[in-house]
Amino acid sequence: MRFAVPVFPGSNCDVDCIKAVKEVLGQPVEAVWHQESDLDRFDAVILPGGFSYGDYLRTGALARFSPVMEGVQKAAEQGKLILGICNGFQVLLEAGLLPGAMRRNDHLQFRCSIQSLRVENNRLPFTLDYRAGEDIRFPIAHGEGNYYCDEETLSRLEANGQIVFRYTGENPNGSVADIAGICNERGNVLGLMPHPERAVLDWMGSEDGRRLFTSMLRYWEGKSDVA
Amino acid sequence: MLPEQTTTVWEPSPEKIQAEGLYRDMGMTDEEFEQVIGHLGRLPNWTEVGIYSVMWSEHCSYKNSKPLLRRFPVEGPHVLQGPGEGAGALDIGNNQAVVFKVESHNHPTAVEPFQGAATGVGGIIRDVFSMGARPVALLNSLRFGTLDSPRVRYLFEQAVAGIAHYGNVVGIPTVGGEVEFDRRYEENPLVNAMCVGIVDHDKLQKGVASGIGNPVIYVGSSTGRDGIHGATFASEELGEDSEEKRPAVQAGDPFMEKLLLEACLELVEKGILIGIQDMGAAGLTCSSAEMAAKGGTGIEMDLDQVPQREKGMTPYEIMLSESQERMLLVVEEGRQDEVRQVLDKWNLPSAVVGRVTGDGRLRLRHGGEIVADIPVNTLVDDAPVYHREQREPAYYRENASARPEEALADQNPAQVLRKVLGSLNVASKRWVYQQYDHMVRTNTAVRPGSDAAVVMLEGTDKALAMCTDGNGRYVYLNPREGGAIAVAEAARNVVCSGARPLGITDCLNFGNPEKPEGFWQLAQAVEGMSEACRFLETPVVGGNVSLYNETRGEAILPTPVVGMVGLIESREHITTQDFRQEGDVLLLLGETRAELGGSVLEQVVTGELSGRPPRLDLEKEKKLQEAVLAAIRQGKVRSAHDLSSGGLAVALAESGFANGLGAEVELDTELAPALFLFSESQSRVLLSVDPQQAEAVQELIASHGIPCRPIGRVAGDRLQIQVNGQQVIDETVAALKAIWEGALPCAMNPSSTN
Amino acid sequence: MYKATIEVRLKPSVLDPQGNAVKGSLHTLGFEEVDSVRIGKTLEVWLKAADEQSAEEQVEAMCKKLLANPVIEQYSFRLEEGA
Amino acid sequence: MYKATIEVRLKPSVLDPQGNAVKGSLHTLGFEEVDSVRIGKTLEVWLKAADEQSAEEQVEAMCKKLLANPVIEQYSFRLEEGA
Ligand SMILES: Nc1ncnc2c1ncn2[C@@H]1O[C@H](COP(=O)(O)OP(=O)(O)O)[C@@H](O)[C@H]1O
Ligand SMILES: [Mg+2]
Repeated sequence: MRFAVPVFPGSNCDVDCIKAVKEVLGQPVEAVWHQESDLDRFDAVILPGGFSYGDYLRTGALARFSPVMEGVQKAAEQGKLILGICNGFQVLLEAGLLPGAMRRNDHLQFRCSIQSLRVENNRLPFTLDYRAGEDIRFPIAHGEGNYYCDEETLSRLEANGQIVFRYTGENPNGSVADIAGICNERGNVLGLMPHPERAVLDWMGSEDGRRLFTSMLRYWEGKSDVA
Repeated sequence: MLPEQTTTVWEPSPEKIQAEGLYRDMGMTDEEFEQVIGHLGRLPNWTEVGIYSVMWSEHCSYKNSKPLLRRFPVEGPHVLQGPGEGAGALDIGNNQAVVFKVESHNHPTAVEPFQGAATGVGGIIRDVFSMGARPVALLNSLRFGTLDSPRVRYLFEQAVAGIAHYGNVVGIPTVGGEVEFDRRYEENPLVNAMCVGIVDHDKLQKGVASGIGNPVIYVGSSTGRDGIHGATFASEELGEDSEEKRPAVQAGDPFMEKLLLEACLELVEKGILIGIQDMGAAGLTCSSAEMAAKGGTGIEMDLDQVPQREKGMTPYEIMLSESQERMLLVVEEGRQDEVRQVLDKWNLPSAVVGRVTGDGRLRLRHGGEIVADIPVNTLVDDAPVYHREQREPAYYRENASARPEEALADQNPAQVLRKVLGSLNVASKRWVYQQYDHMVRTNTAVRPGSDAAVVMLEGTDKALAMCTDGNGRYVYLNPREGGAIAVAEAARNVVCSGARPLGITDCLNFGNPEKPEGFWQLAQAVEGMSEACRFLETPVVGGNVSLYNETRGEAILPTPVVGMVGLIESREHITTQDFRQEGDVLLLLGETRAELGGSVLEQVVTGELSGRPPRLDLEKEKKLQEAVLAAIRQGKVRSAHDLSSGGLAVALAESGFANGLGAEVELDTELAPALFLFSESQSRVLLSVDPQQAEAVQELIASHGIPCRPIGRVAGDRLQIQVNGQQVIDETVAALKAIWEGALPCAMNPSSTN
Repeated sequence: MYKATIEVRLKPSVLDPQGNAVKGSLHTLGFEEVDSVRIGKTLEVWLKAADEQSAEEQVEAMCKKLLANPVIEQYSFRLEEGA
Repeated sequence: MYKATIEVRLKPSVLDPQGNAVKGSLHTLGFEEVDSVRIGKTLEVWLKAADEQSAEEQVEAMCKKLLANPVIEQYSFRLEEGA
């Protein structure tokens, strides 16, 4: 399974995502410069965290116009797996690949901590290896993770099982319905504020992130077997 | 479109500058002005006076502190680069070096806390990557007034937000630091930022201009009028007119910094650079002059080529601007295009602004005319040096007879423990560090909250431990002892996390050196630090001096800050302060005496600062550190915590917080319970060890000649302490933790009810 | 040359945490008569255009494409000539 | 009730990295005629006041004390009654 990690000016978790794929899956993974628009050679895309274009204007707003986003759009349409982490999630929202928008954390501070989450939907390519309703711990690190969508969108998300992760305990940013991560209707595009790639080794404080990556691989292997 | 000129330019003639003494406004003395005339053999013009005044400011020339800094040990088997470059470098094996430095941004923070603190972080990051190193961690050391003042809350909140913002955007984890509050920092807060980087030996860069005819390339943000005379500003007392100097504050762009960082490291990787230096204090002036001086060359620049943000900037303004996120590069003639390609890829503005020359002069052109022509060595090597007068202050003599220990002996331990844990100098700093991304780059093995932070060295089994430490109260009471303690405590913190201390960087935050009492404090502190560094074999490989930290004649507490780096040989050795297992045996290493001068207990109970600080026996300190490290390396230690602020009682409580574990402790002592529990005697460490190993560890420690006694065990969810058979403390860990965790958020949000 | 002053605001239905925080601070400072605060962005964009209509079309397009996020924001602008 | 619309801008001499970045993106999107972009804040503050003059004094004081940072920002405002 070949992974692409697009690098925007200001991305800073690109290397972490690459390390995690190598560490957990041992699969080929490549950094792709934002000027490149052809992602056909990849099976999955991970949009990394960071501050693309300084997060100026709005988080993710300037990055979405990078050529590489054409490739991401196409890959999403082809049903390939797209994972947006933190800033990557924000880019997916701005690009319209996921519904809703991001606001500043309600307490107005940047927040870095290890947070408890519940896996709300374990039938997705990204969550196969979790149990339904399982409590897990992922680190967060963001100033704008206060997810917003209108009522109508929210009920649609709920009804379709598109809310993938929710904060349990304290909501660290004020997001609507304690949302930490959502997917598209088809289930092949996931965006989340917490950082699974920061929770893959014993000394990191949690290893719960590993299974997000192993799920992706298992899903892909299953699909390729059929094909 | 460039914004219209915002100030009218009025440049007095050389004769007028001399006749009216206008150089004094730039912080230059009459004698210094005479020296400039001597060096030039004529009267300097306005631009030249500006250049001399910033180059000869304390910030750039260390004219007051140089004779003292020579006392620091700067050599050792691991030293690859001592003081003198952007940052120091120490060998850590595998052909790798650790590069690190601390720097102050005190005055800018007092004036504009968010940008002031943020640009402090930006500057220190550039210092590290200008050495060719990839920055892997940030730390800081902060001092503010007490939080009952809304102004101080504003300053503190904004400074922390600024530090957080800059590091978070660039994507370097902020893994540690320290914060203290004292009313003596009310008008003059301290913001010291430290950056740690990693580089392969052969990639280590220098800020040097060599090769006559080679191009000098400017890269990064365009030059604006911000921060003009920042270096001079940093070298003056903050007075009533600091408000007027406000334009001297720069705004930072961490996004630009990230691009600059990646582009410069790409150039380093390609091996194209001959010299690289960041434009920090005194901007283009300092970087060009220093690079030429180090290369034994000259530099000629055409200021019209310098990318500018505002219209109509004068040579004076261009040379003295402290606009952020700018670097100066020297490359081999003919390789400009290669450089250009990399810089363009990162979308960075750049321009060839000059050439290296062979005549040893800094020559500047503007509008086709020569506007400055100065022998480089007179700017760098011939800066004045002052041997200031020292005088032992009266307070120091008077304190000799003060005995805070007597007044504090009969305090109730349970009551004061609550007070101490809820006092802001001991309370959890989570409110601060949860605003810092401390995990980006996924190498942070020990996050903020333990004695030292630990960052993994990718691709090896090793790790780096690092911390910052300072104690203005001890240093005030006895600068020599206090200076030594700052080094010893930093080393102890690093040892407790499983590392061998390698070396330090330091920032000397003091008052006005022209006052003999102030200079005495500085000299004594440097003496104490030097002695400790020599003893502990931790050379000083870089640092920074920030003097004139005074407002209306009142100085801050003298505050040398030590940034220490240590090497952990195997990740198996990584140790934290947290209790891990019920039943583990608690061992107290070192001797406890009645020593409470400058302690937290004194501060909390009496609010005074009196007596003498704890004594430090460097011989014992070294043995203690060797003993602890040996025990850790043998895999026999579950947790290690050095005893510092608040002594044993605080160490016991803190060690239990992370995992909600209590302890049952029994102590026999001749001291009053409060004295024993809150004494801040040095060279002490608390270990928890597997009961099976307890005896072996005791023997090992004793073989190093260090007293070691079992004082109880990790147990339950209460902290229970008996002294001489009497229960003096019995509290749930949860209740103590609530006090400790709640104090800072509550102080920052005084109107909230929760 | 035209100067467009573009105001981008949160839609009234979207909560404004920053505005609320500022309101709280104003109350603490003694400005108790403050009833509510909303915070938006002002962008000043200088651009060349053949005439006012073409300037207007361009600015409208910029807002739609980039400057405002229609999920949570609304915008309005005014144009001036010269400067 | 009065509504004050307060515009807070960076002083012209202060670097506006955000404005520069937005300008860059506008160029990439084909709006090459954009010459410069500066980004500021707009605060809408609703407050009770006896009369216009008192409202004006209050808003002026708020700006001075909290809403604008005089070191790097400048402000201006207009008042409307009603709403
Ligand atoms: N300004 C800060 N930034 C980051 N971490 C901090 C800061 N202040 C304190 N910390 C963290 O909180 C913990 C306790 O700090 P401190 O009480 O100063 O420790 P010690 O007494 O061992 O030097 C340390 O892990 C430290 O890194
Ligand atoms: Mg400690």
